[in-house]
Amino acid sequence: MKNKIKTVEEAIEPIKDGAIIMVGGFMATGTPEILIDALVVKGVKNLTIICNDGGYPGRGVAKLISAHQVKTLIASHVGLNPEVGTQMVSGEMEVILVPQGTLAERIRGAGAGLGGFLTPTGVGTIVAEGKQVLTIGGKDYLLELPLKADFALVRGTVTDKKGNTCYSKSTRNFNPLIATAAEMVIVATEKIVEIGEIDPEHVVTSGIFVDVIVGGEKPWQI
Amino acid sequence: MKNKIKTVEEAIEPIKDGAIIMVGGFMATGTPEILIDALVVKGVKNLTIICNDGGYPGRGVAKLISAHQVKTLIASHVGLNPEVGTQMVSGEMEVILVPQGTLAERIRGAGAGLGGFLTPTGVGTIVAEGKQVLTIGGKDYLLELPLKADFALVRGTVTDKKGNTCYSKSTRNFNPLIATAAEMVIVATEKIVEIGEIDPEHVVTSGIFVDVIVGGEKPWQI
Amino acid sequence: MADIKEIIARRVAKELKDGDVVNLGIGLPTMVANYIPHDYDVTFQSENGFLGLGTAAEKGKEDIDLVNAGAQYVTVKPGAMFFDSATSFGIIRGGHVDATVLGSLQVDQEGNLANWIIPGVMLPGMGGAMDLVVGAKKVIIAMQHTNKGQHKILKRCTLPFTALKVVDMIVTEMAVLEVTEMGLVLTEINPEYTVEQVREATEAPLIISPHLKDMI
Amino acid sequence: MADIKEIIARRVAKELKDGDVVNLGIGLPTMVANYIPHDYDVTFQSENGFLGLGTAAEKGKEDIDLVNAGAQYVTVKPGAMFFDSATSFGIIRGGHVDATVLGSLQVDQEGNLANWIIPGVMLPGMGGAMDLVVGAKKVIIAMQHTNKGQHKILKRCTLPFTALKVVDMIVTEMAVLEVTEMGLVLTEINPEYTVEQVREATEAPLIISPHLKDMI
Repeated sequence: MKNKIKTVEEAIEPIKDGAIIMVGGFMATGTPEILIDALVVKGVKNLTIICNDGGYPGRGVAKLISAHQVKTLIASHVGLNPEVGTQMVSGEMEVILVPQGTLAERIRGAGAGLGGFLTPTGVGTIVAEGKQVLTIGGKDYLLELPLKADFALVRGTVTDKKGNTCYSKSTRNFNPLIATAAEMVIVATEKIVEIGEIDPEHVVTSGIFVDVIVGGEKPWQI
Repeated sequence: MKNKIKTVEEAIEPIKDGAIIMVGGFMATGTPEILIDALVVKGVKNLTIICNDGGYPGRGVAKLISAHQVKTLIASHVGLNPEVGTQMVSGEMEVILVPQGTLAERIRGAGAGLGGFLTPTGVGTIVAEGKQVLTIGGKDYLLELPLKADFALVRGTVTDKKGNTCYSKSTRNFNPLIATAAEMVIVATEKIVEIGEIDPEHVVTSGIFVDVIVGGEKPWQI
Repeated sequence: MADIKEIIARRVAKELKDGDVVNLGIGLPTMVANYIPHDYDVTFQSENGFLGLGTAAEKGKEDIDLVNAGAQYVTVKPGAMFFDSATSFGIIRGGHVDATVLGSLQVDQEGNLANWIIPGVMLPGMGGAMDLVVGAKKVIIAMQHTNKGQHKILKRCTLPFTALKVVDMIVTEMAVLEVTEMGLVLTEINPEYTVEQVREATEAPLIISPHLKDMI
Repeated sequence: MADIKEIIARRVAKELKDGDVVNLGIGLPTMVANYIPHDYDVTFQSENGFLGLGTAAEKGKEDIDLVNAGAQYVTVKPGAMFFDSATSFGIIRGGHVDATVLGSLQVDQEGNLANWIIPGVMLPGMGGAMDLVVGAKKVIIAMQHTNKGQHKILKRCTLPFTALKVVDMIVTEMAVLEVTEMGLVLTEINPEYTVEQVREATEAPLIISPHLKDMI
């Protein structure tokens, strides 16, 4: 069996300038900080980051934004990171805002091989601009398209050597979704265990989605 | 707190002639047999049954079909129940065949408030007849619509008094999906436990979806 | 006069029923949880991924992996469930949330809502708000009646919409307004104000309910 | 001559690579699992809801809750995972299955597949087949070359389609055919047959690969 366990540096080696990267986490809870830190050190530029939000200063994807590595941010909320506003106004970074449920479903849809889906969310708002509206049973829906990435940076809590992963509490959020929707999936996890140690009923992300496992992800310190 | 636990007879009391009923199970593995048996005894007629398959003689929804209670069957596979073919040919029962992945996704879509989704499955086949084809990125997709029901008959393995439910192994199949897509959800379960006994990380169907809990569901005997 | 926020939160709490599934927005709406009768079983949904949201975590006993949608450390009640964001918004969009309580910048007489952007000034993003208001069975706006005297309850929202025709009820420190086909109906009034004062604080025309009562 | 089914299953097994995720159809395709090198890590998906399908359950040790998509009692390997049917077909439709192996009634030179219905005769339903063949990265048809002499590999399928242009490879007891833009290419032949015999057993025209080799 192929060994999926790598060092942080080996794991992010394929990530180059201009990469499209999905990052797990909700206000940085569930973001794989060791992978973000390594990307800051590596200094890759012009990244497209797809994440629920813009993090907040010093945590999560905010670190990449502060280091001016992000060209485009696709997120549902950026209000807790003032740097996002600054770079938007200066024109340095493009921000594409997507309703949170639509963002989650677009990522799931990409992973599940769908060509799109119809959602009532955003009808009659700025979000609908440029999108096809379909009327089903007298109700209007927006056609939203799937969203894929080159890389997914996932934060796991327990991961076996196949990559089967469980998440602790509210760290789950977008992690299981992005793991299905990227060409290469890197899981930074707190604990690596042997195959068979995780109950098959409790696995949340199957190892078939996971290309690379990195140990040493730590709980954030309050 | 409202007591959701009822007897089988109380549970199925609201199910009347003509009801649209989703039933969990895959070739009857994961079908709540005690609820099916009670419906046979009650003798309700002209049912629309939505289930992965037609079961096989003596098990699952096949019992309702054999008792001539089903007007319409929506399923992905009926090959293991010869009675389905007989009733189709005689015109007694209408059978609507849906690809298994599309059936699952239509039920999930109904539960998740989507107006529909685009799938590559069925393009260029009989399944596409009468359906809208949308081309996204040069690829054709069928627009498939959500599927709802009046009742969902779910088979649980462990259920707490709120209705939070876990499933054993391959009994899971359509059960968590139908629990989100029906007006009234009845869970027949093997074991009822106190609230808090199921780890919140391991709940598969939230109690918010469950209206009625029935104990006494038993493993099938080989 | 009692604290404005408390008045609003107390009144909103009365809209929730035993057995309800409820999503409370950040800020004032979060306070609603404090005023629900203790014998009620209300399940709170946190859109970042769980049902069964409990109280805030005690200082020093925070679980780093457990935050609410406002990134505050919280607890869960027995019978909770964790899930991913697609499942979370399936619950929301699918109509499985009985009520959602949110603040707002503007609401209008058609029940249109504008609460996510002030062009050129504030662009935090819509987060989960657009999904919550189209998905929840009942949408309750909990907010101060005016922004320092400036109207927030309008004939027509001037800020970009969050969603159209979604608001069911507006609860402020002055009054309770219900959104109907006919327009906004004043159903309850804080006895510290007159109907005329409420009218002046509201740009949209008000229909006075024949059953107008005190907001308690 | 070795058992026909064994010849086919052995040859199909050689198409699978270490690390692959594979879905095997009911019947002959299930036998493929028996011929995979023991040092290979191949994960089998069972579309009724799990990854990590193992061998058939021993008589008397069946777990009533654990069946494969053919309703046979089976086991799972260490590192397995259970899930619901929407997740299962998300994996399938989403291109996360490297190869699917199915039987068929008919295949044609364009890679069109007809394997789910004979109008007026057999209408079992498509089950998961339509999703599997549009979703899997590689679609391998494992079947006898003819139906008692009647052509199954055709210029154009006459039965209703399962899906269009999805088949990558056809493995029979006589030959291995690859579906290309140019048509069907005969790449391997069972040394017990001649090219002429394969041509006769095939309605569609065959391109003979310049690298034609024995099917071992």
